[in-house]
Amino acid sequence: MSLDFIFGIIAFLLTLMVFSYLIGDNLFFRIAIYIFVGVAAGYVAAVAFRQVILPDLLTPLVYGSSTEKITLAVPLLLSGFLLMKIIPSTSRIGAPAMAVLAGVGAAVAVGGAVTGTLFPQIGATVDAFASPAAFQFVNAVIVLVGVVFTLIYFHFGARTASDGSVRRFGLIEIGAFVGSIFIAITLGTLFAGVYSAALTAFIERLHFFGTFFGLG
Amino acid sequence: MRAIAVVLAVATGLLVLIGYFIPTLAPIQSMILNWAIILSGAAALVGVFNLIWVHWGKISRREKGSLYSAILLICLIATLIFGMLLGPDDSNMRLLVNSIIVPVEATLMALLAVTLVYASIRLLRRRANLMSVVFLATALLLLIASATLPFGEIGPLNNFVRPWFQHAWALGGARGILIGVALGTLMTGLRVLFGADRPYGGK
Amino acid sequence: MADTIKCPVCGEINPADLEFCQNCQSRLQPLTGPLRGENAPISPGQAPTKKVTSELEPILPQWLRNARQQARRSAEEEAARAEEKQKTKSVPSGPDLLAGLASQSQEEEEDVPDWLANITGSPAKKKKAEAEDAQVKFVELGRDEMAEPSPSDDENAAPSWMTPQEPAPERDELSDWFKQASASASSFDASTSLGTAPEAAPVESVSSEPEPFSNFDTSNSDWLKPETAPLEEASGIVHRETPDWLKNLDTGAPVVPPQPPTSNEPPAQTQAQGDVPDWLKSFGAETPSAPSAEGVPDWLNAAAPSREEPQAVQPEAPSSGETSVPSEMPDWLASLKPASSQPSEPSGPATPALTPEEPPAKTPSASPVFTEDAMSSADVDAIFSSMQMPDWLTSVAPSAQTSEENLPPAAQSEEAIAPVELPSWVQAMRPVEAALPESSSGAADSELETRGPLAGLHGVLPSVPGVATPSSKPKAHSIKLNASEEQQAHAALLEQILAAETSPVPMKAGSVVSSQRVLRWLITVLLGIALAGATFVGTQIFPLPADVPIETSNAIAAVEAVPPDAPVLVVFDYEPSTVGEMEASGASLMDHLLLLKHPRLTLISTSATGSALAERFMSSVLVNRSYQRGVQYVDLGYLPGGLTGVYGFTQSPSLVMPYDVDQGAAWQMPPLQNVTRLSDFAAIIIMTDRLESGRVWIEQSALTRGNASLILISSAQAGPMFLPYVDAGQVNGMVAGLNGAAGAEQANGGQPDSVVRRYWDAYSLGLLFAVVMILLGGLWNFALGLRDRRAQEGS
Amino acid sequence: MNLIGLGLVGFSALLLLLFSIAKRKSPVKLRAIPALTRLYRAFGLSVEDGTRLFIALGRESLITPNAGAPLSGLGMLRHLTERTSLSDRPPIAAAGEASLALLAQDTLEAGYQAAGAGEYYQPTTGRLTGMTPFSFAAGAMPILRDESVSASVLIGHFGVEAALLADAAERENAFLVGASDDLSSQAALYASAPEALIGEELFATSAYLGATQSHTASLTVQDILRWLIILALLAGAALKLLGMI
Repeated sequence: MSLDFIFGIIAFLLTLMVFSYLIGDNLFFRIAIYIFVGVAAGYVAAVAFRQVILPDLLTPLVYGSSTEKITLAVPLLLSGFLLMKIIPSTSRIGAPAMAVLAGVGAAVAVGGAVTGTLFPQIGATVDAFASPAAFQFVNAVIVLVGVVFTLIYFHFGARTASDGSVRRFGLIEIGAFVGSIFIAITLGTLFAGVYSAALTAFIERLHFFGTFFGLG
Repeated sequence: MRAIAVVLAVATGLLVLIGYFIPTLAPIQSMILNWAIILSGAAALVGVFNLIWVHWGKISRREKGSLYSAILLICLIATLIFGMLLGPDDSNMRLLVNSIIVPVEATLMALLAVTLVYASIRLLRRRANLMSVVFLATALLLLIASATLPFGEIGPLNNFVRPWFQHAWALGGARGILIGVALGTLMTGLRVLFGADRPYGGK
Repeated sequence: MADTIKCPVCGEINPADLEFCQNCQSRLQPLTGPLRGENAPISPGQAPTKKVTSELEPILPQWLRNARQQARRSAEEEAARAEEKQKTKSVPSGPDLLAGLASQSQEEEEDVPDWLANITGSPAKKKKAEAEDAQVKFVELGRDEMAEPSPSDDENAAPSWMTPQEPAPERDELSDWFKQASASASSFDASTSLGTAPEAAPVESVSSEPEPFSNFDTSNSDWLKPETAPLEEASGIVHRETPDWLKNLDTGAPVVPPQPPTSNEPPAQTQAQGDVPDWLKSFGAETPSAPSAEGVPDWLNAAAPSREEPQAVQPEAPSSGETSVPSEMPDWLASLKPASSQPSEPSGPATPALTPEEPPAKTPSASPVFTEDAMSSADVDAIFSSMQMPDWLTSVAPSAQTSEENLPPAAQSEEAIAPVELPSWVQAMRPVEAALPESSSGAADSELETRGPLAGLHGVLPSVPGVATPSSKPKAHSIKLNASEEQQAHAALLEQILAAETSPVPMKAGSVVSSQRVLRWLITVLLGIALAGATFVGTQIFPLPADVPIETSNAIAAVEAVPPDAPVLVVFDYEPSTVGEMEASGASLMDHLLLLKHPRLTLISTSATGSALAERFMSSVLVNRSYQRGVQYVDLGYLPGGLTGVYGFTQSPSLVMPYDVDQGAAWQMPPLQNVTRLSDFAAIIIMTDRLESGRVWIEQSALTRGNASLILISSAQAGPMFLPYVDAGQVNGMVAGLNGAAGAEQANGGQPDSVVRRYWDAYSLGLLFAVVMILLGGLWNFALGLRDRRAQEGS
Repeated sequence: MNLIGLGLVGFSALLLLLFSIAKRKSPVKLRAIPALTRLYRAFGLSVEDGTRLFIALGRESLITPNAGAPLSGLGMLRHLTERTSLSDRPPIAAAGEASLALLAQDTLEAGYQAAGAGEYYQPTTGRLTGMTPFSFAAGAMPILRDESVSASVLIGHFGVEAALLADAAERENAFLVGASDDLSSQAALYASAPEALIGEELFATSAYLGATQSHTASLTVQDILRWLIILALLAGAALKLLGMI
């Protein structure tokens, strides 16, 4: 009995156990997902050690140049602080390391938002009007209207109305209503795509069953 | 320690941020980003120990579901040990991925096919408003336009309506959402860089 | 004697000759005077000392001896006359409250002189009745308020504790003593008795004693039954016949005292003794203390007689000008003084000092507390109802309510307000009943508080006419909340919020939960059958879309533009969850590429599991192309760091990822020959299921990829989001999901065993199934949702 | 373009500082977001009936452009912890990425300390339930079922796996609000979650749940930038049509 066949049976059983969730939460589903969570966590940790810590930190510290060693002293120290978080009593020592991660993450988020989303999306919306084709122009107008009213939909500022309720300015409310329609169309379109992906996964699992039993 | 953390967060964050716009600071930005990558790798190890700690506690306290925690710990530790020794690219480790991670994840994704249909049916019960109606109508239109019938395609739907919605109608809302998310991300990041929000602890 | 008397209760100025206040009807004239010298009162329970006066005769002067003999003779004649009267006249049995003294008074009447006989007139009864009613009402209403006594009150008010009062030996002594007193009556100086107030205290004290009984339903209280039976009988006698001496009180005119025969003693005696339990005979004081038997000290019971005996001399109330009474006050009568320390001046009676006899007066104070609470305090009711109460306590409330209902409307209306204004626990603290005897007797010089927490205390507030008037109704206090409209609106809003917060959230009915489960099962079964049938049977009745999406056509064109044997970078950036879709989506295009151009592939992944998925793709989807790792393709493995890693790789790929998954020098391997930069690749194919990761590659590679074409193989869930990049030209082409793969398969020849072809029937069936289910189920739930909304709006 | 980007960031930071420091005559009024209103009520009810709150922060690494969503989730977690740390069952935060889980622990601890209940903090309330997207969701599903969770918040970067958590919450009749910056996830959550926050609303949770002035100032600045972007879009489209750019 080959190793592939054994793992094939394991894959089949796990698939069956997870599918049992459609009937309801049960023992087999729990066992399957706990096995899955454990294996996935162990695998990702192994990847992090073998492909991040080892090549980017430990190896250069041993075999790297002095410049590399000096440069890596900071992450080595911060990593040491971070490992202190394993023990709850010493977890506070890891605060500087977490602060670096949070600060870098915030900076990457800000930079990515400006250079990766705001400018490209605004530019693409405007550039669509460069096309001379009528249909493209109509599409560009639809996209522009959709973007503008969707942005208006998210407007947060409001004021107290005469009846005591907190509402936005009348025109903004109208624009927000139009924006909500565009948002609904967008989410509906994406939902169709999500369902298509899930349906394809379902079909793939069925084909796996068919292959396992020699069907189809 | 808290004050040092704030200083480190603001200093490293500002250096990385400025590096996006001032090319001369790009090397410093790259160096700090490499530090962050290493730290995220170390955090993964700490996270695994955190996972072990949580489930070991459940087992030691004999809480409900400690059997599952034991199963998880066995699988986790075994995979971690073999993964570190053999490496994640070892054929046996890949076999492990293909026989456990892939089937379970793919099946969980497959469950969504049922879950999403069920949720769509229940949507108008939860939120019977125009937005939900438009949402479902669009979804149904796109689903029909994505399929074919035994006697052939549903002409205009497949060839015109579907592409038009994807290229125009859905695009406007999507861009608006993405721009809005970018604005929110910008403000959230700036609050962290100013030290107003300190997810790493402190006041 | 002063011309005016200030009412000690209400402060009203009254003429000195009035006995009762014109305003509050409180007694103004003290009924008892001080007892001094040898007449000093005996202490409670102390028996009068027996005086054998015959032994002193020899030493007496002749005139006195003659007088004594005359007195004996006259006494014998009177006794004989009394016997004759007894035959023709029924025995006058006093009212139950005097039952104990009836025989005694009759005994006294043997030798009682006229002045003493005159005091047994109806006025005395009237005063007693008024005072008694006042006290009963006070107890019931919680304040000194005159009201019509209810029959039940009258009965319950009967001081049955009086019945066993007279010890027989004392009576004998008294008779002897009275003989002497009557004999020496003329020798007393009248001046000594002038101004001495009639002894009303005993009467008041007597009338105040019924308080505990007036509020207890003796028929319900088990603990009272043993004693109430005889008491009720005694009271019955009272109502049947009123003794002459009481009748005479009605007419203030002095009447010739009847000569009650001594023979009427025994019947009264037998009746009293026959009705009263033995323990009661022997120790009558226990009766009044019985209601408060719990916690009442023994000395309290012992003190009772001292307050009862004065009843015997109650007929002396009207000051007849007789002077012999005070001087010849018998010892037993003298014992009254402590019980009712009376001032000598009725106009300004001194505040009675606390005497050992006052605590006994507190004994009844327990009963009004119970009755008041039972009547007016819902809190105490709640407490009592929630706790195990003794029978005697549970029987209190009903009787109290009974007496309450018997009140006249006016009294009830006032009653309805007054008790509520005072917390029950404060009422329980009031020494009202203890203090009232003095108050009603006018013994208090200072103001007596009869309301509120200070009730029963003297001198705590100045005596100002019109203030604290017992008969005046309490000021009407507005019970309306003093709040502005806005405050009330806010309060209402808060109330609504609290009501919403605290309103029980109805749990989903089991039927609803089960219906959801059934719906899930129904969807699972129908979808499973449809997909499994199409999959396992392998039908191909649903044609692939003939029309190829524009982005897919562009992707095919970009692939066909790749030079033969050119290096191509393939990025595996999807999760295992979408492996089925991604492999199906990329299979046709990749197969088309490998089939046409035989490119040298370089695989890299930006997800931890991507490397394994890449190998899976090569070993399963492209198995027919028999690509070997290290020969036709190289696997660089996992590129960590997300955006940063991609950025670094796009800048200098050979530095960031120098080794392949087998730790070999990747850039020295055949697939990467002459490749050092990103722009050296002929094409970059990104297989991704997420917009973010795909966008990173698009944006980061834009400046460094040169002329390399960028092709996206995307999941259907992210495909629409990549379209802007395709339209903007940042991406040369894209294959999104199974629909895109179908178009790519058209270009690939539409092979029947291709992945997309094998999936398509089940895929189309699944889509149509979802459309039908969502349409029908959605409409049904839409109707239910509208119904729920109407129901909520209605509620 | 770099200078424009830097200018935009600087301008945004300046506005944020001004509105954070400036003392307003009247508090900022924000439009009603029903999902957040119900979420606020669900928090109160869960504290009253002694049930638990569950906050899922997503599975995105912090050093990616999508770090904004999890950072916003951490901000909400902080305010939530300060208010519910003394409840019978303290809130549980779960993450699908290690560094995010550690930050969640730090945030929880800081929240407990701010509430004066630092000694009650338990590190196990900040959990790493899985290290891949679906393993994170699969690891979080038992929490919804086994730890008497009555209200859940999914706030961060999620994929479609968020729909599994929403379904698990519905099976337990638990209240759930879904908020993700991923469009596909938003589509799935809109259909499957009892309440869903769309796009930018994700970043307003802290301000709506009673956070500091800097959070409301952020929304004010976002509104200002929003209208500037709208003007830029309209002007850019007009200029593009006219061929001036």
